[in-house]
Amino acid sequence: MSVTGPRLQPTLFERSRPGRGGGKIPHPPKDALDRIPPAHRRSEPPALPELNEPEVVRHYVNLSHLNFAVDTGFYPLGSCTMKFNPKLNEWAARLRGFAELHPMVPDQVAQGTLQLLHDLESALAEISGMRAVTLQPAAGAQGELTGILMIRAYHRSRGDFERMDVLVPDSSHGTNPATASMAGFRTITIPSAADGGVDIAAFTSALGPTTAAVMITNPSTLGLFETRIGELLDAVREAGALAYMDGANLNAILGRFKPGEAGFDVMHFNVHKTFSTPHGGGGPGAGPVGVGERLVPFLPAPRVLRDEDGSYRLERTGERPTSIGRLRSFVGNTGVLVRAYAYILAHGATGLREVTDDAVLAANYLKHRLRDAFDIPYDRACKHEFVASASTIKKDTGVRTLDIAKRLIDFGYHPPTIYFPLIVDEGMLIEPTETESLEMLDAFADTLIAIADEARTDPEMVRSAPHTSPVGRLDEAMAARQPNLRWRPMRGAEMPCPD
Amino acid sequence: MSVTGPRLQPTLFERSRPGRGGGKIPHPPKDALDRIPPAHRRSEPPALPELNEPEVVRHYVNLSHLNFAVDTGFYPLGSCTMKFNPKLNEWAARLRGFAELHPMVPDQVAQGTLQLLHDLESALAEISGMRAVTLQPAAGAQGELTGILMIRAYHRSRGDFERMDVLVPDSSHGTNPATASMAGFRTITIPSAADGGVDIAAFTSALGPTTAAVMITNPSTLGLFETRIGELLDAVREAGALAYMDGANLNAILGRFKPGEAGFDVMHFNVHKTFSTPHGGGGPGAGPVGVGERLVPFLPAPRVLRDEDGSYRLERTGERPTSIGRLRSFVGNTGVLVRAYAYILAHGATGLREVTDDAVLAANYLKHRLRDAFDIPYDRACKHEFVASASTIKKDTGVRTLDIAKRLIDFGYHPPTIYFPLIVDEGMLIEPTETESLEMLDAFADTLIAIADEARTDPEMVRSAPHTSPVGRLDEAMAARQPNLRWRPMRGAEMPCPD
Amino acid sequence: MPYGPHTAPDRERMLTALGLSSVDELFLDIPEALRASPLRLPDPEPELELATRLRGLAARNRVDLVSFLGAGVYRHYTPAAVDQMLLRGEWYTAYTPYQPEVSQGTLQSIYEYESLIAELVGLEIVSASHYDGAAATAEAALMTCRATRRERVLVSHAVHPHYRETMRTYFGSGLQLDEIPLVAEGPYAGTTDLDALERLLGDPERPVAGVLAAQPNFYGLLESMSAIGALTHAAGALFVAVVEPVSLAVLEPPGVYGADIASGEGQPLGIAPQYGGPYLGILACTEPLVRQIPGRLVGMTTDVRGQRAFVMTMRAREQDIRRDKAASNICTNQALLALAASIYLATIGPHGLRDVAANGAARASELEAALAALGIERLHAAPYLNEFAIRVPDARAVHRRLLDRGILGGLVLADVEPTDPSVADALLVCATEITTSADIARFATALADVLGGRSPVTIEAAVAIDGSGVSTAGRMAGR
Amino acid sequence: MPYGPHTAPDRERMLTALGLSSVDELFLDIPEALRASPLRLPDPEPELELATRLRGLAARNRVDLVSFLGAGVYRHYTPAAVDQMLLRGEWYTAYTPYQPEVSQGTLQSIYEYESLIAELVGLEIVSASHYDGAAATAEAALMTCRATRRERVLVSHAVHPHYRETMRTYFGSGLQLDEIPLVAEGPYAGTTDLDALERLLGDPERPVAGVLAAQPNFYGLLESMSAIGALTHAAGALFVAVVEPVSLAVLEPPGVYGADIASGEGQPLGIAPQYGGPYLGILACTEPLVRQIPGRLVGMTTDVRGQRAFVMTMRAREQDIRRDKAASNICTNQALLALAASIYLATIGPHGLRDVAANGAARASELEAALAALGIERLHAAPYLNEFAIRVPDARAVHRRLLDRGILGGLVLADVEPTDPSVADALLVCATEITTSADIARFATALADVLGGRSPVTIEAAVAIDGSGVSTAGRMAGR
Ligand SMILES: Cc1ncc(COP(=O)(O)O)c(C=O)c1O
Ligand SMILES: Cc1ncc(COP(=O)(O)O)c(C=O)c1O
Repeated sequence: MSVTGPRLQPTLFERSRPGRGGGKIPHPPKDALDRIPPAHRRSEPPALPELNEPEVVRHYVNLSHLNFAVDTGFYPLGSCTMKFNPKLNEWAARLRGFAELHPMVPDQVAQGTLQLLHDLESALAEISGMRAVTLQPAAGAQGELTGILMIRAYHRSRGDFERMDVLVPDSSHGTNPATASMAGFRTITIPSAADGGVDIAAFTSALGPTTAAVMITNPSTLGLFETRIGELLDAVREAGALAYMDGANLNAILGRFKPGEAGFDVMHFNVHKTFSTPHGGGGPGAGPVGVGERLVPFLPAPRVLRDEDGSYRLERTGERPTSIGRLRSFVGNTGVLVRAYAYILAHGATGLREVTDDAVLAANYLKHRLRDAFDIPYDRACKHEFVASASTIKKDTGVRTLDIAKRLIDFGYHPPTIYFPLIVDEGMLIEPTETESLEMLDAFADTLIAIADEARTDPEMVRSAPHTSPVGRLDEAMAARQPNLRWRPMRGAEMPCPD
Repeated sequence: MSVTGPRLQPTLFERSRPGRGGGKIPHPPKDALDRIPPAHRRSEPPALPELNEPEVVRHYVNLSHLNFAVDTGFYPLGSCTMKFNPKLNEWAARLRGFAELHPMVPDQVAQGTLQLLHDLESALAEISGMRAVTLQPAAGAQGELTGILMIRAYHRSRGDFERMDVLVPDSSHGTNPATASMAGFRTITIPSAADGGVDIAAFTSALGPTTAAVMITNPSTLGLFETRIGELLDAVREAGALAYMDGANLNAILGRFKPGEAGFDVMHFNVHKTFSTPHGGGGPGAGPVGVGERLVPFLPAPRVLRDEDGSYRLERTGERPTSIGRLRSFVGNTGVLVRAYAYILAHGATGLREVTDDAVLAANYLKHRLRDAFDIPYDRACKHEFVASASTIKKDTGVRTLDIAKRLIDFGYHPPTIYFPLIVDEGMLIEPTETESLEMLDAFADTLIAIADEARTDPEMVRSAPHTSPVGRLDEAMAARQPNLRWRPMRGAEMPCPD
Repeated sequence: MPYGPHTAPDRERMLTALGLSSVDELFLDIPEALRASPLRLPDPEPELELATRLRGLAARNRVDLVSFLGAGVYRHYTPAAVDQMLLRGEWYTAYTPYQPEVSQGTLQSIYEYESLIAELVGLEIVSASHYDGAAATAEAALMTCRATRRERVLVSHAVHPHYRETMRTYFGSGLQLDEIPLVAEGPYAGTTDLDALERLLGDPERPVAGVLAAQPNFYGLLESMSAIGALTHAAGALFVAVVEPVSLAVLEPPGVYGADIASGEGQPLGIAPQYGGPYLGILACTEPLVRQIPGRLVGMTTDVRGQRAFVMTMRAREQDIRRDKAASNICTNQALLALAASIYLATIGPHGLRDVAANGAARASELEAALAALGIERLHAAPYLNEFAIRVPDARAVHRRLLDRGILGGLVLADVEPTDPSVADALLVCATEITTSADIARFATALADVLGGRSPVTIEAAVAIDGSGVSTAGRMAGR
Repeated sequence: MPYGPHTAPDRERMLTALGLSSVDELFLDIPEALRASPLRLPDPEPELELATRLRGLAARNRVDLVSFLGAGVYRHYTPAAVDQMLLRGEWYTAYTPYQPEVSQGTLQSIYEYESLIAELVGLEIVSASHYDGAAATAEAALMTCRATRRERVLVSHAVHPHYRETMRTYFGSGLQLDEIPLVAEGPYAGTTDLDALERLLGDPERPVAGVLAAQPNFYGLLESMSAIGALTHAAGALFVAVVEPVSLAVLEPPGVYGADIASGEGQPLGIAPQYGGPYLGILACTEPLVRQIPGRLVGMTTDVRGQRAFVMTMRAREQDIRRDKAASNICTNQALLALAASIYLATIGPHGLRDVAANGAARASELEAALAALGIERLHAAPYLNEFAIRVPDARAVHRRLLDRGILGGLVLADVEPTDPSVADALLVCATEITTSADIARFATALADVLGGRSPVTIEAAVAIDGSGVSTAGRMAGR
């Protein structure tokens, strides 16, 4: 009943009535399960909800109305590249030939998908300047793990067991250090310099014979291109370490910078950012990894190969013993990769470069529009995103970045990413992407500026925002203190069901 | 941005910017149109809006949020049978084999669709007790025209040119008299009796040698079964006229009453009511017509035939000269008919009867729940819908049915049909359908009763409703007085564009 | 019941409230003698089985043919966004927007539809919507009678045969319909005969209400619409142009050449062929005719809060208000298809629409050339846009043999005009933006083969041109 | 740019505001020597061409085979409502629900997912979500090490080979992974060897953190999970059950037989095979392990207005807060697939899910009987649900020749276990509710033919059984 505003919904369980539903699956023969020994049988059926199709539909349609999405409005969530999700790609991924293909069929049955994957690998290699690409990792973080495990295998293959350190800048995404730990490495954090770049002195002094790798996000999570990247890479090479590039921010450098050409040994792509595929409420994604010559032998198995006769095949089990192995079952998040392939072909070389140019232009324009109302901690040309800060506003009025973010909701905008990267005081990371119009950028800037004014004239209004959303600010402390992580029948007053 | 409530949207034209869009269709050769003489060429391109896909998507997603729909809430719009629209049917109609079939292909290319249409005709004949069915009419009103033209052709075929009158009850739908006029007949309106049925005396006295047909809606638009239907049909037969049944209310009698068995000569189906297919904002529908023996020769062309060898074909041009001809191009609203076929097979014999039983039970239950708070003008067992009236409330408080309807919006319900049929004072026609749960029926009844109370305690609140919808009551007089029926660039103040 | 929510206890509770013991008691008002015999229909079919059955039936239709069939229904590429927007449940099973406060989505979309079509046809008033091109054209003819209070309408023989048949059916009520013959020979063969029109208009005893002609006409040819319009207006009649909407991206619109009314089939605007419907009947007219136009009109107004809003208006023309005096009996229309057409137009834009039309024209030229290389000539000489008739001896047999080779060689004109000797040996063929050079080469090769001649292009070469291995048949959706 | 809004004047305006003359000036921070070489990629492809290309590639995959392949990915019927709900743009391109005020749709759906899976597995805590069954299982193994502070994990050889390979990769960091062998002969052949397990657990030098076994196991066999659990717990280790969710409609759930953790592949819950993903990694545990479980958790709470609401919680386990101390590096997950699974479960209901599982079991029995009639025996004797291995001489060649006949005869076990002689001549075959009697008859006929025997059922008879003319291959969606 969202036409009078979205309404909170009862859970599926509260909507359930015994005996409702059915009509989807034929009834099995009565003796269907007689073969199964009673000891293996479930005594009570799972208490799943019983609903009919109309109720399921209303449930999910009405729930969907409780979400902010790119399809409904501007979503400048920094670091997440919330660009438009082309509808052709959804259509393509649902083509029967793609959707219904089982992952363990013989290669000859899967030539269409294999060719697509092979071509996509080539395109990503070209975009990144890398020698080869694996499409297997399911997300950026798994791509990082893949990369770091390959680096580990590389050092070991050379008999070098000493290198146990991974250097990461303090502005890096949490997945970088977490990945290093998962792969059994020690994380060494490098502070940022005043200009937002890596502190080169701290960096070189941390480098040494125990350094396995450095992980650099470029452009950084501050939206800044690492101008001293040449020096950095030279130092890494000299130290015998390898250079990992976190490519999550690739949207800022398509056609402008190829990490492989610059000397990075390995990088991951966030397909679900740069190449638009949907990350609905948290995923899915795909985190392909590109490698330079030295790491090719260690790529995960199976790779997609093109045989002499032009046919495609997967590597067979055990075909390449130097491989680090597999990171998951099957070949990759193929459904996501189909979308990425469509995205890349729709744009072509000129279009991809335009993506970057427009994304960077939009970010710089927006930064420019906000410079009087907010602090801009790193005030140089940004790439696809930039950090603004409400530091001064907070000092003057007590209104925090969190409040400003919540207040944006009242005006129909999704807030930017806030308090990330952690190194900026009262920071908000704003990423407009290339698919938002100039009208939208201006309207957003006007609103943010108006909120900055409001913080001075009516701070309480900002501090108590949002006012128009279906729920207000949440009691997160209670959620953590008395965790309620699954539905159980509950008494009315305790946690009332919205009607 | 509907998560903070649906917002009014600028028009497509206001969103347009010169130079936006593209990327869908390859560019044609430069000389593509050189062949076309300049005199035939358009000098100025049509001023269609220029948008990119993201904006088109936001436009339509946000517009869709401004609609009430069965997928979001209860829609008891009497006479419209707003039942749930099964999602399988949408899938089926989009199967390439159905969707991409050109209507003028040779029969051998279209065997799947032809078989489906043939089987659907049989099923509708069985449901209605009629001898044969045409699927050609695009909607109920076109079905009526088809039926009345066949009746005309029948009388003429017998050399009877005198019969120029069509009798319709005063409670009938507007399409009945309008159809009679379109076919060149004179409409004679028959009053209703006190019990809501046709006034049998008035009816028989109007019948005579100039009567071509009577059109009876059964159950009537009051939701009442015509108990004297046997007598009526006898009288019609005696007078040499034919009996047309408006089958729009078939949802009330599936498996309970077959018009053909009872003696009707012809009837139409409102496929988009009884068989669920979507009537999005006004259509599409399908209005198949079933006929008894006497009218078979006059059915529109082409019919769908099954040949001896089991293959299907369309009648050839001119194959059956007695036909009244065609009502439209091609064979019918096939995409709608695919959905109806799926609906009928999903239900089968038992399911269709259950549809009716549940629809009728729900309507009677709801009537019962409302009897203390509202007037119930015809208080006997209703069929799938019933009329309640705010006559007493209006007398007591000045609050009208219109006000109550608008107030329902604030509580998340679509209002019933109001002031129809015209013969009931302050009437509201309520049709719950069989796909609404008992919880929903009760909640709706509670709300209507609460509004009736509110009319007495706070009439202004009701009279000024709705309060929570994206727009309030409209200035319909201005719309008619200064018609603005298409977009033209306009000055800001005059008709401001929502942001 | 597959979609019903009622459990046995639910039903019990309702019956108890009503004081009944069985639902049968609610049907006692049906006279016993007239109660239905049992329904002889199968048992309910679970969705899994039903989906399998439906897929099986769909698979029996052959949609993978290389097709050159148009004849009033055109196969275009529909961008994927169109259907995904259309599939949103908020549009569906919402009847007439009786309650504008909760129907602004539908109402605004209809207003936009009216505006988009108005731009295309160059007329002010657009009704939303009619059943299809044929029904809309019949309504247009009836409009001319109401507006002029005359009873005779002239229709060019080159208007789509289905439209003419439909008009004849609708005119069963006593109005008169005469056909304007076509020029038989020479450069204007196949177009409306202006001299004949002038003669038909000249009968003082039988004044003409309206004249209908199609642009492009059924044979794909371009008519002299302004000349037809001038003759029509000189006789005090109204001029109805039957148009194809995609062509209006490049062809002079009815509003410019003086039509009073435009009608046509909206199917080419993003709507799948679906073996005949649901389509979209386009009907538009000049401002003075606004009270005569049947069908729904949505206008812009304001609400009590001063906001801009949309509402159905001028309803006094419609059957639910006017009953037997209504402009038409139309009630349920094709609103969802009007929405589809709007989304298509919004997605493809003016330049896209022009490219669609121009690509069709270019492919049609290419087709003409490929056929000419085989010695197959056009039946007519007048200019065409993207469809034309060709002269083929024993057309029906040739068509059948092409089909054996996976090619749908257009329309056998004798099938729709069995009594017209001038089209006895002719096929009507068409190209659109989804036609590929490979399709054309395959057609030419197969035709050469069928006619016993030699093929000018080998199939291998042809397929190489496209490269994808997917013929026209695979190029429609996005849907 | 196909999706970009910026016109040349828009760009101009922005550059002017920035005081720049070209966008190149915004890239001067890239050292000149390191600027990219030109992108060697094709020109932008219009949607019509691109859609044709994609359709062509999809058509090169052969999905119309009659298939008996499972091996961890199962082909089920997905009701049409599931994908139509999933396709709604409101779910898409919405990242992590950082702002709960405008993400209640996603947050409530995740909470419901957690609740639904909790019911299926009989455990309290469910994380939403992991990449796939293999990655979730590897995370489960790592969890046991964190929780017990031990470094050695035992995994049954009958856990899916891909999962074992994945664990090996994840364990590259120094943890130890040992395999529990299977019983070689007798009624329990093919299941986890309990004696061997006991021995492996008994090594006091190398204490075990966790034991992993699959139910049904990779060969489709049912394991004695309670016995494995008892041995595991006796050694102070945690027990991880690797499960298949549809089977849990009828099989005893991990919570009942004492598993501490359950992991598995959620693909069978309404998710298309898609040649490998995106799927859904299921991971669940008992309440005491809640601080060890990686991945997202959503809980119920209230808002400042006193309304019930949902929010991400216990985030201190996650990488964005804890960085190198996090429970895992997982960030982007498979949330949209968790939503798909929830919609599937809500649509199909508990009885529907049971029917899916039971139909699979019934069809598998039928398949076993049909093969037995040809003299083809199962490789193992232990009970199975809907998948089993058969002994076929020269399995790889037979498989290939079946393919020539349009049949996908399951999995050649030697392809995934090339060094295991016990599966050298074996195929792993499976049936689900979409398998028809006609499919089974076609398989048997073809197999008889390939093996040079005689066919027990003719193909004609087989097709008649189904009637629709659509094989299994046509029975998956509703999608
Ligand atoms: C800079 C950076 N690195 C890595 C990641 C991790 O990628 P994913 O979320 O796909 O695992 C992200 C995204 O969240 C990121 O922004
Ligand atoms: C009783 C009755 N008769 C006829 C009709 C006309 O049907 P349609 O709207 O399909 O033309 C309707 C529906 O609107 C109706 O309710």
